[in-house]
Amino acid sequence: MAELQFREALRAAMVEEMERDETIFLMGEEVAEYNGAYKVSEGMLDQFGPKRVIDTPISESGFGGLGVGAALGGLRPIIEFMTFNFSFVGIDQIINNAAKIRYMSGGQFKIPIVFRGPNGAAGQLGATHNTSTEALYAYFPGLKVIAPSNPDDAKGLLKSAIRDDNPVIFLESEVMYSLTGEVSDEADYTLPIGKARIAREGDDVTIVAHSKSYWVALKAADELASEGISAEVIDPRTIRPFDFDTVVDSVKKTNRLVIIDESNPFASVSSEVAFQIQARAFDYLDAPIQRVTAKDVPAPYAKNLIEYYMPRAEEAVDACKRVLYAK
Amino acid sequence: MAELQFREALRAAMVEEMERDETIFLMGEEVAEYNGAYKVSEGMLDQFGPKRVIDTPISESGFGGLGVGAALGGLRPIIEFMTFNFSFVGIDQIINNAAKIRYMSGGQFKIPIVFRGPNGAAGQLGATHNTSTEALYAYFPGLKVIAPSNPDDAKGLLKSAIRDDNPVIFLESEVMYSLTGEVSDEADYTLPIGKARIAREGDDVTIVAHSKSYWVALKAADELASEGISAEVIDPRTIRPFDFDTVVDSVKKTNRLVIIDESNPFASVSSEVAFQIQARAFDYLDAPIQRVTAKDVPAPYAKNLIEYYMPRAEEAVDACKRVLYAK
Amino acid sequence: MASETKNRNKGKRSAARVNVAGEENVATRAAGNGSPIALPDVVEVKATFKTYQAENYDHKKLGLTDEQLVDMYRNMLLQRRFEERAAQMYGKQKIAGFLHLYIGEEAISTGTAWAMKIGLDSVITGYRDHGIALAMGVSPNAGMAELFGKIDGTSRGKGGSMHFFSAEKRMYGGHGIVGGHIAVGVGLAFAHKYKEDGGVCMTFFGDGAVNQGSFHEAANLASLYELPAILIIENNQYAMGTSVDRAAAEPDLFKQALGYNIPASVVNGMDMLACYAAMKDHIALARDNQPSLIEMRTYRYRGHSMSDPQKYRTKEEMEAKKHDDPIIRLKAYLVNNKISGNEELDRIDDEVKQEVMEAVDFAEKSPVPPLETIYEDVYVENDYPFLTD
Amino acid sequence: MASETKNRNKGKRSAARVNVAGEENVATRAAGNGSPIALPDVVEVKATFKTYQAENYDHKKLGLTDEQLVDMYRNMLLQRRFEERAAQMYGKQKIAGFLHLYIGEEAISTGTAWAMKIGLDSVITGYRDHGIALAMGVSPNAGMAELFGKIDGTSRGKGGSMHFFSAEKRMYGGHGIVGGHIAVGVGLAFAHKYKEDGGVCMTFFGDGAVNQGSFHEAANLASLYELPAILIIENNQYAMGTSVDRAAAEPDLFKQALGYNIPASVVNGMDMLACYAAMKDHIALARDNQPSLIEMRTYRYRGHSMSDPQKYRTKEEMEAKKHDDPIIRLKAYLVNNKISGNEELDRIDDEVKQEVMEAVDFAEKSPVPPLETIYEDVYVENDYPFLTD
Ligand SMILES: Cc1ncc(C[n+]2csc(CCOP(=O)(O)OP(=O)(O)O)c2C)c(N)n1
Ligand SMILES: Cc1ncc(C[n+]2csc(CCOP(=O)(O)OP(=O)(O)O)c2C)c(N)n1
Ligand SMILES: [Mg+2]
Ligand SMILES: [Mg+2]
Repeated sequence: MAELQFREALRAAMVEEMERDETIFLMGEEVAEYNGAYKVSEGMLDQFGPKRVIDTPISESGFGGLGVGAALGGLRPIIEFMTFNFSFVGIDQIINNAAKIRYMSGGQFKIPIVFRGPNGAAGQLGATHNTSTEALYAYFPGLKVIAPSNPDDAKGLLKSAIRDDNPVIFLESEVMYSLTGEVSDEADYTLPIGKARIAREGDDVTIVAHSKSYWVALKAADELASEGISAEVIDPRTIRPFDFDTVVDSVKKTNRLVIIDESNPFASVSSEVAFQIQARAFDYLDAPIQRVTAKDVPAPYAKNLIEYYMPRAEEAVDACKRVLYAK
Repeated sequence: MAELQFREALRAAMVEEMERDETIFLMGEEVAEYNGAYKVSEGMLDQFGPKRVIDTPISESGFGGLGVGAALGGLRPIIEFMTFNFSFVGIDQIINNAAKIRYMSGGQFKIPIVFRGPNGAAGQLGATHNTSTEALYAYFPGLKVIAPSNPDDAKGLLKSAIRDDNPVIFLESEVMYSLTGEVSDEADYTLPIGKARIAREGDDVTIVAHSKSYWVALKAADELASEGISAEVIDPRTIRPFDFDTVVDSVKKTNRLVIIDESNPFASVSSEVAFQIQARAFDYLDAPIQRVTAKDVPAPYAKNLIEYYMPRAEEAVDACKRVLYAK
Repeated sequence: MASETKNRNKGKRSAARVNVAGEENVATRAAGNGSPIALPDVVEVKATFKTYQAENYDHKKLGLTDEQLVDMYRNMLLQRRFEERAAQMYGKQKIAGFLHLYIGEEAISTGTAWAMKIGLDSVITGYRDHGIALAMGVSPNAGMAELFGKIDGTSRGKGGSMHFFSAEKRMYGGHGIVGGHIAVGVGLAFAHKYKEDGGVCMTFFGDGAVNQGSFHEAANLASLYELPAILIIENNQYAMGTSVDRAAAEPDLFKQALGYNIPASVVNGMDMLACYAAMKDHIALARDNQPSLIEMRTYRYRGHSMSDPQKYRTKEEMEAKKHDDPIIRLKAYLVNNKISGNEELDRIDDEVKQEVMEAVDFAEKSPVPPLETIYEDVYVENDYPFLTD
Repeated sequence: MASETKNRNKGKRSAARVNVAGEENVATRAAGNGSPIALPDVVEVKATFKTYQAENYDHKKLGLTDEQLVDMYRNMLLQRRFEERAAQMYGKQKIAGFLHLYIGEEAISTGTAWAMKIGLDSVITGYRDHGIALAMGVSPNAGMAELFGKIDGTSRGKGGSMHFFSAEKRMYGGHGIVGGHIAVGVGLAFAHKYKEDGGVCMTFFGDGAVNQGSFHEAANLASLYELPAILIIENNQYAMGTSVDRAAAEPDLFKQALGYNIPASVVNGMDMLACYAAMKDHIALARDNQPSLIEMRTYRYRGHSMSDPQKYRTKEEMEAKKHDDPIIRLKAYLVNNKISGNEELDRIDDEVKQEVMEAVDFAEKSPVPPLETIYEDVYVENDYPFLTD
């Protein structure tokens, strides 16, 4: 096991896969000469050269579509969005082309492409630079959506995403790039797409949280533990397909569910998890499913407001106590 | 009361409002000289002239953004998307500009704009032309989202949308444009945004369904009635803000909820309704909330497949029987 | 590295550039990143564009044999008869949804199919896709079955009229979002260059699509990366009911090339030999990694789709255009040059009509897709856990 | 009606058109919707573009008084000192997020502010927005308070550096999505024309934004509808770490005008008088509903944002550019022409520094936004039922 930053784990995944497979290339704004806006691709231009590590103009629709065409043409593109906030100007390429061409062609083509980059809130950047996109992309059949919370999952899942023959949306986070963690250095380390991870076992309440929210969940679980409440924390890791079975099994044990999702609330991933669990484990639920999300407003700039906007551990603790009728 | 087609009701709403207020204009592809791809704006160019009824190039991002700027500049644009499938190339203008500029400016500006056009499936058009967008737009605070099911609501709500000082997404349907119904000819007929309509009273099960799905719900309710099951049908009419209170009151009576939503299932409006109702009426629910949605796949072309893809009354009847444990 | 990347981006452009307004670049941008000081008193831009006119080409000089020319005539006729029959079947409700006919534009598809290397080169187009698919050799049976929504269709009944695809022919669709496929075509060209397989990609789109930002981004990328890409505007004068001059501030669409530093030509799209000549020349440029733009001036004889009152054009205009019919023009060429005679050409027409009738029978007999196929072709794997609640 | 619409679209264009490659339109498009037959042997396009060079203008001839010129100097200095101080406060973590400095580009903002009618005309720009806001009269206090995220900020602390707005000055932001605001600016111009209030809209964006499709669509709409719109490219040579020639296949960005049939100029953006002269001329065109494009050649002295190693440019290049400093240039002009002296100019600098220090105090003292304000300014009404579960 090596101790790696999140960004280093992502880079290792890309580098290892690009060494294995000549058809993989990385394309995006500032990924080559600048070594990546957030240094994820640092050194990759030097190693692979300008044929495979390619800077683009600010044309998300253009290079997003170029990636889809390159995938149709037999390559395996990794398209980096500097952040997924900027994917909205190119979203048509993802939802109408990447997600649907295979279906519309009756399965004649596969589209092995990964769209990756930071997703969600990243502090005092204002409303246009803090959008959580997981629910929007997971809505579309034809796509897979992955949102890891730690370096090890990031590496194992990105390698799987790059090898996957379907279009994959891979969601990272600026504020997690410097997060360090143990990463398997197993020769060919991949993790299965669509399998949740029980990060912490517990009996009293189940907390489901992905990406950054996972860390909020752990903090809440610690606080609850100090009060004698044992929380089970599940990191779904993949949003589409979502591993509902693991959550159902946990709820059958705890009979209570709290979801932490830093997205805005309406029709978010938390909504879908709630629907599925009440549908699949209704008789096991001793309390309504509760959730903690970002506030139902655009993201503000001011420090105190953006902190208040984001899901906080106290809120998660309160939610857990509510479902435990401990408050 | 006059008997009007859905398209005539929409036209009447626009015409009446444009007669009241000089700052309102209609802009979109083929809205003027062609009289509207679906004839919604028929005759409006003749009545209001080219200054106020304006054809555009195929540039959804361009004229969507132009509309936002015109609204900031003191006008009240009605922007027609030929269908909302095409709004994806302009979606950044809606979610990053229309929805957020007021917030990012600290409330210095209002953006009174309506984006309207057909939404959702419209038959054998294939995957790119059958997307339901309500969940995607309702996700974003700053927007309002309306999806009426009949000519009377269409007129009353479109007039309210045009008068609203916030950006409004107004979702119609190609396949409902020719649907006729009684429409109030009350001088100044408006309906409140955010109020659901109890379309049919019942005691055994609550069915929530908007837009086209509302008619599926009515059909199911008839079939259930013939079997002695009394369903209450609620048409939310507005998706954001959603009138959850009306649904909660109904569920307190019926103790059972089925949602029909022709969207793809993951993180759809049905998911949010399920979360909210289980959270607000948990103790009243005698069965898990069930839903009927489009299949979790892109929309196919073949007649038999697209019919199978869409929510059908039989499926709704089955779902109601499931929540009634009558099956 | 920096320079290397630069080279990739700028490489042989200057060498390959022809007919483009590139000369002043140096004048207005000093070495490196343009010291803003270095401005001449006035900047002049000059550019010339090649045109390919009607009644101007000799098939032999273009390297086409008499036999090939007759085959090309048959091919144009096949597209015409296929669509006439499809329109009839639409009337009988055998076909539903949108049906966009290519009738009048067949010179472009056939000229292209004979100028390219089918199986190596790639083609992608919009929803008006029957013509190019048939020109490239997609079988009328599979095409008609797709229109009927049957399992033996090109897309197993999942795509319909707007979504013809053929992996075998490298026909990449068939796309419904105006402008949405242009960058995909540039990506196909990118793959050809990356794999060094010698292929090029031809991307077709309408005059209306030029006004989409996606065209602008794709053209810039094709030029910046020097891709074997040919962007072909099928200017049939209208986008639905909107004439070019009501949608494009610069209605000379080929001038878009000036913004991307690529060569462009204007072609009479109603003359098959002109189309063939132009495609030959531009494919040659593309094989040398010189991207380019073509404006094909053509005309749509039918309505935009099946429900189009066509109030936006006069009977006179439509009558006048009939004289440009590319099939009649080629027929005249064949007869006048004694390459063929009315008798043979009528026989060909009968054979083509027969072929299309058989396609209708085939489509009729083909089964509808089994319901379980609705979950196929979404993902590559067959065990994807679809949501069913 | 048809013709009426046509008129609105085509109206006075031909009359107003200057310096544009419009001449050949007729040659390649016959009457009506271009019979494709009417093609000349070869199409030639000619266009000339006006340039506005450095050290080339006399303020009196431009109609500026000595007093005005000194005020403009003060204004440029205010922007410079405000941002130098903001950078310092960022280091002290009083400011967070992105902070994009305009330092080096002040000639454009000040030239614009004096050429326009503030309060009537509209301005919209990207996230590099401090300069133009201060130039238009937004108070340094409100600006600094916004950077500090305080309630007395221009956006009540909700917007931050990238989102300065002023309804009073008609400064419409401050936008973070590259290219996303260009069409919004065209819409502001649309509103001016619709209301016939005589105003025009100036839309500023970077060299990198030109590669976004949104630029292409907005430029076409501005020209097609003949709007009082000026599209101004602030070409500071780089988009983050990408030089213009690595992103734009045609690095002479002003040539984009050829695709939209509008006049364009190239301006030395490091010379305030050149910027003022250009803005004056283009604003005059816009008042006559003639949309146009300007390429301002300028230079960004600082990094893209606060964390930028700037490996993409050499120390030498940056040193060389220092000689172009628009503030130093204007200072020299003031002194050489005896309009002012070093003494007065130093006093002005002290006053400006003082003003900025007071802005910092003001920002420090201003309260943070009360938490309940998070739900304000989302919707116009105050009783919107936000989701709280
Ligand atoms: C993004 C988008 N906007 C609108 C439409 C609706 N639409 C379909 S075809 C068409 C006209 C396209 O005209 P053109 O590009 O000239 O192609 P043609 O039909 O003439 O071959 C429009 C507006 C669409 N399919 N996609
Ligand atoms: C659509 C979009 N893509 C990417 C970004 C990230 N980004 C912010 S500024 C910038 C560079 C813009 O350069 P330019 O347009 O030249 O303006 P400048 O910063 O030089 O003033 C990029 C890529 C963004 N904000 N929006
Ligand atoms: Mg056309
Ligand atoms: Mg720049």
